[in-house]
Amino acid sequence: MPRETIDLPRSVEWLQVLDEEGALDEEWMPDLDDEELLAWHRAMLLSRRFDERLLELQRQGKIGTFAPVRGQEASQIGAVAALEEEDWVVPSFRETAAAVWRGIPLEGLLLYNAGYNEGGEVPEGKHDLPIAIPVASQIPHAVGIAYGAAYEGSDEVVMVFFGDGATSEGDFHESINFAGVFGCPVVFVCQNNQWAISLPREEQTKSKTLAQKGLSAGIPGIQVDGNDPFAVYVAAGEAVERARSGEGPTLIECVTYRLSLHTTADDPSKYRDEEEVEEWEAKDPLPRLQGFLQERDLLDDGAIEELEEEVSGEIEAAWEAASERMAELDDPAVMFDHVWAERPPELERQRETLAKEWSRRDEGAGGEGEE
Amino acid sequence: MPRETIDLPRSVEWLQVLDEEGALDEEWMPDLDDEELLAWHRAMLLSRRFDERLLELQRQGKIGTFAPVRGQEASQIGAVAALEEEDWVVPSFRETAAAVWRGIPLEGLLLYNAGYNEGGEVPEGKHDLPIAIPVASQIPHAVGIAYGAAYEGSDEVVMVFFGDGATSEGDFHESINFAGVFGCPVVFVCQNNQWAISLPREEQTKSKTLAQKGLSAGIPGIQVDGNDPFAVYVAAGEAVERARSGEGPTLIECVTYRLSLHTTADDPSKYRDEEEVEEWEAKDPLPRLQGFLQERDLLDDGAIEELEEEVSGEIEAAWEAASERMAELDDPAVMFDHVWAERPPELERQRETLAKEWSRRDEGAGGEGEE
Amino acid sequence: MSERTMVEALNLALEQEMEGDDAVIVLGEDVGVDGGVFRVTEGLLDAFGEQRVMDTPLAESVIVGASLGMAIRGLKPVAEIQFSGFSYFAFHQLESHVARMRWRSRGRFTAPLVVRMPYGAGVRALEHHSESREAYYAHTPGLKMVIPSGPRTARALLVSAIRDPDPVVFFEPKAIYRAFREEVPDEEETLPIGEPRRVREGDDLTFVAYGAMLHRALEAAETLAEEEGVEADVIDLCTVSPLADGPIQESAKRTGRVVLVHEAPRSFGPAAEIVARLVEKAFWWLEAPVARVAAPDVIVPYFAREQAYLPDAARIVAAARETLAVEA
Amino acid sequence: MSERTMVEALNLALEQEMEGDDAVIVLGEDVGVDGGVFRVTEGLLDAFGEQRVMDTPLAESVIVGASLGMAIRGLKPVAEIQFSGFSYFAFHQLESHVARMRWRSRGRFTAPLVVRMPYGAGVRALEHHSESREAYYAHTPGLKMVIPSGPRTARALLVSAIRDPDPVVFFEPKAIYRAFREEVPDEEETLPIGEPRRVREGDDLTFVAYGAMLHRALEAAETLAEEEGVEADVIDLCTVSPLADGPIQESAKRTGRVVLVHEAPRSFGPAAEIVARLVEKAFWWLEAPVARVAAPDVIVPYFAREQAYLPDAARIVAAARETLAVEA
Ligand SMILES: Cc1ncc(C[n+]2csc(CCOP(=O)(O)OP(=O)(O)O)c2C)c(N)n1
Ligand SMILES: Cc1ncc(C[n+]2csc(CCOP(=O)(O)OP(=O)(O)O)c2C)c(N)n1
Ligand SMILES: [Mg+2]
Ligand SMILES: [Mg+2]
Repeated sequence: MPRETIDLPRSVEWLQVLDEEGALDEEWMPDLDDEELLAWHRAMLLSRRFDERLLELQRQGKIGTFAPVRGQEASQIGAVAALEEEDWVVPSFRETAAAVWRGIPLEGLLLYNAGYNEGGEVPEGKHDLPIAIPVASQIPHAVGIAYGAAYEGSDEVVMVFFGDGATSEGDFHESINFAGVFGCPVVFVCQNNQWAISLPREEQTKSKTLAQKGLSAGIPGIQVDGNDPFAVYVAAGEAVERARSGEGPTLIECVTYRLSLHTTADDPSKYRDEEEVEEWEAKDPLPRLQGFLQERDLLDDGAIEELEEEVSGEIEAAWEAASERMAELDDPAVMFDHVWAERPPELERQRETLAKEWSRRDEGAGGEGEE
Repeated sequence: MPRETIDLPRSVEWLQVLDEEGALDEEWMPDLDDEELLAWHRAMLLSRRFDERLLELQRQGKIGTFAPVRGQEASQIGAVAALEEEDWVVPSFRETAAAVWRGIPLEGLLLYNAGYNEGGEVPEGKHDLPIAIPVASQIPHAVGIAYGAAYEGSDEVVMVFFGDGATSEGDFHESINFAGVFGCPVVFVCQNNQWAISLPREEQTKSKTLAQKGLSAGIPGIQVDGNDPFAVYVAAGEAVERARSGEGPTLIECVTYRLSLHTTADDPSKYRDEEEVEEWEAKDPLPRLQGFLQERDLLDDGAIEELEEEVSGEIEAAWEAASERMAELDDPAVMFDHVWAERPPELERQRETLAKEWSRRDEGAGGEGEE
Repeated sequence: MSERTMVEALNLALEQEMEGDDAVIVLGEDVGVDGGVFRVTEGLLDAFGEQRVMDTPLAESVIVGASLGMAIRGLKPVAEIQFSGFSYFAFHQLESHVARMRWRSRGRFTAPLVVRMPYGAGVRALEHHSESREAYYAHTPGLKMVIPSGPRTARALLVSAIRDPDPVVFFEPKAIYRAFREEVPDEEETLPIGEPRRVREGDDLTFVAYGAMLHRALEAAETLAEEEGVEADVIDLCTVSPLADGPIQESAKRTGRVVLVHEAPRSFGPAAEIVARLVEKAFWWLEAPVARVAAPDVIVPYFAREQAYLPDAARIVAAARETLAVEA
Repeated sequence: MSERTMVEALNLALEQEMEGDDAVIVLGEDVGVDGGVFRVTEGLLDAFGEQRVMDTPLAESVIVGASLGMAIRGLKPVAEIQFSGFSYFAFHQLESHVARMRWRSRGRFTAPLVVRMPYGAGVRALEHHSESREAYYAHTPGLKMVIPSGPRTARALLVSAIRDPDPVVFFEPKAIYRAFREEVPDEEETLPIGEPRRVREGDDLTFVAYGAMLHRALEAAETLAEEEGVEADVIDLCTVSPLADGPIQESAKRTGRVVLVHEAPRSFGPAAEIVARLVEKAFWWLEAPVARVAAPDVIVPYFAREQAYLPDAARIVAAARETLAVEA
């Protein structure tokens, strides 16, 4: 009777399929055809180059602060690749690679980053929520969408992304617990990129893994090599399958690394060593997947070069389109739109007052020019 | 390399020392002298009778809503008995038994329950926080006090109480994680009384135990029979020792039962069967401890009767004192006190205006009487 | 048509809306088996099952956040927060997401949800159970802040809130949950959100109030009529925000004298906004300073003093007399 | 004496207070190794060690709640919330405990803590990084809500806030964190909390502003002086709550015309309270309706439109002209 260890119903697993040396565990290699593999690679490359272009644009003052995704592409693409189009994605603020895979137009992302609310518009039909900035606060939404989907009898699954830092916020815990209680079809994807701005993973929490936090809510948790797209895909696939078949939520911890800045307002040299970054550069998911495809003769240098050009063309076209659009978006009165379904009378009055003020100034400016 | 179970550094234990049949596990029986044992019993009895008296007073309309502790006395007294006087207790709203042990005057508790702010005053020198009503929200305070105590080099330990329902709130998780990271000397005592108002434990969370939620923060968790004061005391003693020696926090789940109402505004017949209550009546901590003491010849019927009288005298004296005090507390202007250290000018103006209004009415009332 | 308390009227609204629309679901702490700690959701679990009446874990943030998710997915959730004093646990969800999802997604995802909660003092409750902090929500663009004043308006406004395309924070004045009954028609009835109601007519001065305080304002109006033949216009605000000041301006221009009543703390409270709007739009019609009768800037005292804390008819009458005494 | 930016001035205040009193500690996200995302806490970790400069997990509620616990245990914590838009995660701690611990314990346990946070628009930041919702905290009895307007007041007010026996929510106008430098004396300087400052003298009208908006009000005052010889009294509120309206009343009685400026949304914003107080205490001196120049009742737009959203000198001048044009 007295003092004994309680048998907990769940344990936490670790999974890696393609390691940083390129070694593959055939047993766990998912069944993917060449086309799929090349699509993954293309999305990763596009995301990587787009991220680089965003950084450049930010440094030129053409767009504002953003959070680079560099290094986390496998965690994101491996995960969303396990979804169907009608499944839902609930991002935080660093899910550029996931967005690229899901077909969110680059033009919109650029507009958003350039400070236009119009960039936040999610294309009709897409089941992707807009960027959510307050850490962890998007997780409850995913749970609610999942509940709603199940309630309506659809078999949509919801996947929500967040970081290692997010696991310290109450919203994360309330959400996994709620999802556990109601068996909501949701996949919690924690991208443990080792840092929450300047706080390293080990100081964020004393738990050995983040995956084990699932135990707290009685839901399964698994830790995977987040720079290995196949491991992520296998874990995500199992979780999606579980969710879709009514077996409830899963927490996946992707062990990855933020190779770039926290955001463009950040200076990582304040808090981490170049050596650490270099170590992780060696685990970079893009060369890892690219190497695998070259090994398999699915890609050669020529094809990569072509792809690079194609991708860069796509990015430039998006930037041109975004720039044109911005030139047209000169009416600040849009700030009065979509606050409520209809503008209340007092707000309409405020809009009219400000609109008058703005047009008076425009005329004033015009007038000055003419003098 | 590939798929393997991760070895988690902590497991969760179960502990029981004195079971509901009166069987004792000598191996784990703590070293307590007769005086201590009798003091525990007296506190439990006083708490039980006080609780009953409160219920009576509430039913007579003499005090307001309160949360009966009946059934949870062992969880509370076993826990606080492991503390030194200068250690801190951070209660939620059902810790009457803990308060009794800690020497919080019954008169104050009565005043508080009768709706007087003066009842919330903690006697000078006592390291006991006032009642906290928003569920789980007191847990961060305990962590902060613990940090402060360690920072100042004292060896005070903090013990915080909360319920099973509280483990669903974000504040619980943020707090155990924060305490884990900074190694704060705090003992988290979860009184799993099986219900959060009408929600049973199994619907609160899908985790097998509440103790295992500690794993999420990488802190030790243990589950004990919360109606067994010795098991609680042993677990609390170990946790206090760990905290005091700088080894950080512990989560203790006391498996107990709320034998009475959630609060006096509650009607448990809406949501639970009498049978369940009867099952738990059989595990009632008060007869359990009393039987143990009788078995050991530390108590007999005569002594119990005497004690009952003594305890009831103490309660009546407190109620008389509280009633006298209430009769004196007729100035509502106390509502303006202690909001800030000094009353700002506008608040002083408001106080004067209202005070004038009140005295005008009192005169009016007096005047009418004289006519 | 039958006589109902506010609790029964709210229950009727929920039942009928759930009956009429599968998308309407109810969630919160103790709303199912227990029927809600005030019994507002009584009987709904039996009628609609546990998919539609969810007894949730004790976690306000995810209750509100998941409600938003459900709304995005096409449901019309009605979440209950057990007391408004606990809604702050979900404040970031309300401010940062519920109020913004329509705006952030440019109308693509919306938040047609209701967050109901009892508020206000007067029921001898514990700390945190008596607050009146509607101003927090009123100052949050994207939310609607609605407060009924009786069984009939409660029912009609709740129906409108559930059907509203925007998120509504719905404060229920618990002091009058069962204080009186009113005829509440069985058949559907709505009341437009964003429209104050004129509930008494008079030309001598204007009272603006809402929730439980409306009745104290009405009582004051009767006293004034009886004792000095002064007739007050009384406006029931119903929607605190977005504040439609039109009817208040109209009345103020007619009477020139205005007394505002609420049980929220005075400073930075809702009445301040009404004063500001009157100054902006009806300054020249004001014959006396607009008066505020509100709770003081303190925390609601424990219940032995809560009636002293609350504005009552006598204080309203006194303020009115002062206002009337001003020579124009 | 040396020229400092607001960031440097705040850093000086923290450093000197920590130097002078071991009870003062700093905690928050990225305040240690990183020195704070705006560098306000730069160098403190090196100077005082990790016991006193705590890089906390990412969890606002426990940051604030644990700060309260530390304060109860005798420390004087200065918590940083990275942006005011994330303070709502701790709203329940602020409203339900930080603001109430003194009151609940009848003075036995107090909360001499400061919760610092950058607020306001104008730095081309992301969503939730530009809000100005000081009214939430101003409407919360038990809290003090302080907002400096420049390096020197920032330093002096922060020192006062740290020493204050009550909890202070300290909003830092990030738009002017580095916009200009001011002489800030090396030696100790404090500024009383609860006292507005008259920063420009004039008899023709009164401006009341605070934070970054003070400078736009001052700019407007200069324009009016130059272009039409009108001299504005300008009051820097400094403490939004508890609001000390004395100096505002005094000025209003002198000028008869008042323009209030803030970047918070207009409705239910801080200016409404000032209007209400003026109406209550200076009604007969007002020669024109009190004007509010504020942000509209919308969510701060993304940065391409944030300057259009913010009140600027031209809008303030326009409101002043309208106010001045009213015939008394
Ligand atoms: C509630 C909240 N607090 C603080 C911030 C500021 N902030 C933005 S990102 C970030 C760190 C997030 O870390 P993590 O969750 O690991 O995600 P990552 O940035 O590494 O992707 C912080 C503190 C925020 N956005 N939201
Ligand atoms: C934040 C918050 N939400 C809701 C409530 C209302 N409420 C009071 S006690 C309670 C249940 C608490 O359950 P548990 O934590 O198990 O403690 P117990 O009452 O069983 O002692 C609820 C929902 C509250 N006080 N605080
Ligand atoms: Mg991270
Ligand atoms: Mg319980």
